[in-house]
Amino acid sequence: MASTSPPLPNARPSPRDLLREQLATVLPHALVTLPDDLPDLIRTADVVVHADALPEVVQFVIDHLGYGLLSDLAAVDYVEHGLFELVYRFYSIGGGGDLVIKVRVPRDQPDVPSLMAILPAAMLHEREAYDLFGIRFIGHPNLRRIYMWDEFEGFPMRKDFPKQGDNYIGEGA
Amino acid sequence: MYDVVDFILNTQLGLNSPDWVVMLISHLIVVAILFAIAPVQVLFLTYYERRAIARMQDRVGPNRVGYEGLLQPIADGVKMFTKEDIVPVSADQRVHLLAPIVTAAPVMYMFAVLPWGPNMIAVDLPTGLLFFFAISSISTVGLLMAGWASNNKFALLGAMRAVAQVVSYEIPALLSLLFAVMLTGSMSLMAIVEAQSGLFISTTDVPNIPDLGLGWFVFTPVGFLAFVCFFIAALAEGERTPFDIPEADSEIVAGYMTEYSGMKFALFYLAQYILNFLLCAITATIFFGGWQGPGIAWLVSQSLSADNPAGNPVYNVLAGMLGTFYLLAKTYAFFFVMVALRGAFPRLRIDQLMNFGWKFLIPLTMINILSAALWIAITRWGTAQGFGIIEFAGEPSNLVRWLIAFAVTLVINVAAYWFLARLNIQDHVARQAALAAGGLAVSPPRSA
Amino acid sequence: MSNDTLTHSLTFTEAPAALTVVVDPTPQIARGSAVVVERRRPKAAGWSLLQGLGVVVDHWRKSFRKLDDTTQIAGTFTTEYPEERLPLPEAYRNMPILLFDDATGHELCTSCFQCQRICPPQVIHMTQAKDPDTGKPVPAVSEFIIEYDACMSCGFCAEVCPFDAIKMDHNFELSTADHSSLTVHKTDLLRPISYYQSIAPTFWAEAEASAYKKLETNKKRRPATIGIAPQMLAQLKAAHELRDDQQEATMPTTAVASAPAPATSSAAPPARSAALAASASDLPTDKAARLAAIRARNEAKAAVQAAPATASAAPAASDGGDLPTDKAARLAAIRARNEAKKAAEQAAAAEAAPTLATPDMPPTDVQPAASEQAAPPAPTVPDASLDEKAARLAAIRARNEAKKADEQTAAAGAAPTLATPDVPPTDVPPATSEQAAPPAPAVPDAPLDEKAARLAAIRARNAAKKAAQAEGE
Amino acid sequence: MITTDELQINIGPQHPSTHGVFRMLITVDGETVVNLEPVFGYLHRNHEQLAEVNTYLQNMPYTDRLDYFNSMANNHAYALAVEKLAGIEVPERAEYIRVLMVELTRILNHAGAVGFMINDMGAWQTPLAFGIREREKILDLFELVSGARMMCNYFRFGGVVRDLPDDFIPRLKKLMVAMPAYIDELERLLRENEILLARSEGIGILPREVAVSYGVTGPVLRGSGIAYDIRKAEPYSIYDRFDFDVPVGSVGDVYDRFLVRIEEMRQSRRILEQIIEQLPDASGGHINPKARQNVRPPVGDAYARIESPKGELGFYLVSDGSTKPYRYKVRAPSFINLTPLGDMCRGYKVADIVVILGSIDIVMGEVDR
Repeated sequence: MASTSPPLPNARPSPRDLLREQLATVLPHALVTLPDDLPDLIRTADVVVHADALPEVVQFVIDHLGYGLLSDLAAVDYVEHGLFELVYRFYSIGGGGDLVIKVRVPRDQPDVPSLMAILPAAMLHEREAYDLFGIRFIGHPNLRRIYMWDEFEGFPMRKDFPKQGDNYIGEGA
Repeated sequence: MYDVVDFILNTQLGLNSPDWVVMLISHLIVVAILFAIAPVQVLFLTYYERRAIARMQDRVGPNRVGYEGLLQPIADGVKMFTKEDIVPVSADQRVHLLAPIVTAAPVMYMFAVLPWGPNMIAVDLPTGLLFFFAISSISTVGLLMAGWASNNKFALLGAMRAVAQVVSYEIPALLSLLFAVMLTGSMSLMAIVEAQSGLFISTTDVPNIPDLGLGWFVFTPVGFLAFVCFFIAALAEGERTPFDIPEADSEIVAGYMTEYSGMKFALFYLAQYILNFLLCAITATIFFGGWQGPGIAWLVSQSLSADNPAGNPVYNVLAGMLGTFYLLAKTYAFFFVMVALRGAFPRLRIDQLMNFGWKFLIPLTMINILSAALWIAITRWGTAQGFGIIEFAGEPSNLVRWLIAFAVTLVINVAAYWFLARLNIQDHVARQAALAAGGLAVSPPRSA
Repeated sequence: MSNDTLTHSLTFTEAPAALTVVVDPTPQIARGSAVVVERRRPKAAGWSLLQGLGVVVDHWRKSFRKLDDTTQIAGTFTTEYPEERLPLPEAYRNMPILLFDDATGHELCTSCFQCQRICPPQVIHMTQAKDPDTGKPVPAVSEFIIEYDACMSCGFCAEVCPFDAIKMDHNFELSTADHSSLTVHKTDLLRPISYYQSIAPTFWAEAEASAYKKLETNKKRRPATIGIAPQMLAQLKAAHELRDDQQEATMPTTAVASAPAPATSSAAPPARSAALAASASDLPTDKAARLAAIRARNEAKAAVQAAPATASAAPAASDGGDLPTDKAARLAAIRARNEAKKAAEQAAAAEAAPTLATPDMPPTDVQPAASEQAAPPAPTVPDASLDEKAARLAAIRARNEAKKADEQTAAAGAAPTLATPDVPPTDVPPATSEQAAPPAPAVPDAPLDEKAARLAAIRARNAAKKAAQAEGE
Repeated sequence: MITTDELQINIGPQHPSTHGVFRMLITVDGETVVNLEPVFGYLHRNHEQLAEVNTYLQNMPYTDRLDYFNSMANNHAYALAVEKLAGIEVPERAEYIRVLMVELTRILNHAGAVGFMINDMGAWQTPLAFGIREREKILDLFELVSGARMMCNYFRFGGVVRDLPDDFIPRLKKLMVAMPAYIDELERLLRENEILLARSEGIGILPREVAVSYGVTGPVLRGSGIAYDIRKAEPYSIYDRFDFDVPVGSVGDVYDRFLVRIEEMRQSRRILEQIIEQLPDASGGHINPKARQNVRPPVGDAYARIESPKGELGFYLVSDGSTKPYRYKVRAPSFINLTPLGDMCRGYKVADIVVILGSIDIVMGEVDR
């Protein structure tokens, strides 16, 4: 039943460049051009897309680049720069490295379209990011708290969440 | 027991007591003994099971309380009885209280018809077998009461499962036992045991073989198939793995016992283990000769009885002891099989259990009844009933008839087993094939 | 986008096209292949069940022999724990301990704060010692606390310690009913190097040279300020005196005479000693026990002379000196209990309140109760290094007896003061005649407050004397 | 016609087969599951927040507590992430030791996972007891090298805590003899067992396309017929030096996952054999880097992942140039593999859902973090 395949020469261009190149032609409005004078912390070489265009980009990545495995969704709170960054990490089940799509949204209005319609894999990832960071995924059918209890106020992974004290047992934060 | 009491009271002491006094005294003694040993049996069974299953898992098992942990069940019992009795607020208090009693009491009655040794039986009911199973199904009411009264979803699910399972499996259990009734012509358990004297061949079939108490029904194809069916059904009745579905701990916590604690829980536990013990004992009684075994026949022939007034009562006692020993040895052997099953297998699902019972076990036992009828016809019937054809080669001996019956029923039973198993598996395999064909087949790694 | 997304489940018809486009759907499997696992069916119905049954019965059969050979998969492998023990590997880490030099008693720790900094749950707290003359910090540690209850046994402290002063212990039997005892202080953390060498010989052999070298350098640099393990203090002193006075007959008497009196001398180490540092600390403990016993006896005698009404004199553990420490301790505790019982019996009539001291207290914490009659001061029990448990048990029992006595004397307005194990009460109220004294509250962090405890003990003793005198009059 | 009603049952958070404090809110029609919703969070301790106030090294023992069955694998993933972030090289011998430990971890995890799954099916602990017996032998080895059986805390950035003791390899070789015997016996006990077949065949099917779209990884994905193994797909450490196969299932049901795990134990043993062979030749170097207590990676982010026994375990780290991570995110396989649970269970019986859950193999320490 077993069949073997010889090792492939790994000659594909890096996924990041491929994506940037193709997006520039197919979905040019999706790409965010970052200014050059960004602080070190939020400077990135990865592809950053507009939040609104995210579903389109993801659909494109799945359909045309073959990166169908949503591996990770990490939210990062850059409190000093006033933005949340969402790091979507895709892999291809054909193997190889990752493909990163970043989305940056302002901290005061963290709305991102949900990927649930395209990729159900985003279900728990998005709930987690909502629970811990308060990022609202528009269109998620079941966007509720996942780790914290439903009555919990605030989003504990935000950098400005008080690290000490407890509202719930009367120790003022 | 009657004989012994009669001997002591009337012969030795010369009291000339009337018959009913002797009867009453002997019954009271028996009842006292039975009620004393039943819980002790349960205690020992729990210890036995835990030690045996531990050994199957390369563990040691309870070995701290007393010598090699023998007092462990006592410690468990003390723990159980001293625990707080918790009744949920929302429970139906009265039914909740009654349920364990309703479950535990009937199983004690079942001891009444169990023959322990030659002439050692509390009541030799002519319908002993029927009594045994009729009484055992009363327990089911207790289970349903427990599940309902607890007002707990798990308990209710467990109770429903228990009732469905026990009721369904009583049918194959009884059907598989019918052959013994047909062969012996009696529902008395004592008669069934007594019919199993001989040596691999019952003396009722072939009267002139040496009586070593080994003419067990299990040595016939009919008896063997009935034994397999009955033992499986007994596992389901006694809620043992792989049919411990009503109390499947990984699914519904503890089934109908979920809301019970302390003494009441212990009663359920007690009922269950007594039932298991009795089912093992009844298996031994009906298929493995009960108290029959080498030496019994001789001891009985020496002992005191109505036919043999010159006998020595010591032999009565010896025969009883040996018979009890044989019965217990067989019972514990079966319990060991139950334990090994528990150690080895996962449990079935409730629908699979029902499928198995209704689609496999019941047809199989039906066919077995046919075999039993054939068996009787071939071994006992002559020209008058149209079975003269067997005697085409002159006057065949009983042994030849027995051998012919053996061959015929063996073929029928094996064919039935094979056919039914195949039929049932086919269903499963068809589904499997559908799975494999249904677009889920693996695309083998494509080479570059 | 509706709730349908949740329920589409297996009828997911529009599979993402990921599997079909651009990239090969299977990974490049170099040096191997994808093997489709074989789904087997049994050869005959029921056969596989018998096979499975065979496996367990086979195990049952083989389990009657015991196997230690890890190449085997059948046979009992159980280690019956309290009787049998698995050998612990050298690398085994449980809780951190501090090391001191066997010969000189010098602690290896220089309070460099490396371990405190690395500790992930932040359970290490240390105070750097100060030069008594100049007040400047010196490379020695004056207090070192590890909260064992929160320690996660990661071993970072032992890894980072540049002086090999902190190591991971092998003793895992630390369970206790007394939570506060898991905040462990320097005295109880210290172990001799020889102990660590015995549990991890090769590890120590690797570290030995550099550790001793660093210790020597440190000693050379600051000769007077290196910390000395308190366990060693008494021994060193005794050895010193022995050298001074060779004619002195026996070691114990010398020791008793010269050992720092725990109650009065401010330099006294608490009698508690860690269980495993026995080699170094047996002697002081022993002495302390004896000393305590003698004192207790004296007190008792005084009380008896003063108050003949209380018929039960307290023959303290006067003969405990000949016994091993733990035995003596247990004996003392049992006696204390007996005394308490007797006292309780008499209390109903005589309204006497017994007083109790418990094993882990500094030995002189004797608190006679304030009452019209002096109660026999119970013998105090020093920490038994080997049989702590038994002693504590006895103490608890004694306490219970005392409680009973308390109940009986409550009517008479006599309030006994009770001490809990391990916790010397820091606040014993002065005895007042014919007035109910409030029971002394036990303070959980008492060990920190040694001085107060000692003070209280002295006060209590004085009170007892006073009461005795009053009784005599 | 009898009217029937649906019943809502909470399975968990205290339930024998939810593998910890996990709750499944199920709606049943009789015994058939109509809907299932997993509820998490009972073991949540904000692990990621905690990591942001610790230094990089201080986080290492906390990763042990994620998936407490596989502390070595967690250590490995975290060490890889920090090494990637800070650009630390690992000596060859240390790499071998790491892979050795992680493959042992895989065996012990699968031995436990198979046992627990069969336990959920109702076996009275025997397969689990056999698994635990083998696991104990491996834990003994872990204790030998790291000093702890479960919370190993053995990996360091750029190496491991200490080299293997002298008696490690002989003991490992003994274990290598017992391991195939154990696996064969397990197969004899269970592989063709009709009850197991009845309970696992066709149960909890996860078709391959659905498996990918749900983002599941590890044995669950491979059981669905996709030969995706990170050790092969994106070889990290020194996995490109070993010959081993990737077992995949053909149907994607519970039985396939069971078989895949058993086969993976065999493959791990193959890797161990190769390690034992190659280890003496590996160049040593400073495998215990004591100097790297205070890693101060440059500003940037890094994601490193390994094929942990339960699936893809990844650590995403963002550094702001200080000694503490600015963001620390765990991509927990147990957690993501629960995504399709509701869909996998719908339509099956109550008894099946615990088996399906068992076949996913979760550890709540990792799910709730």
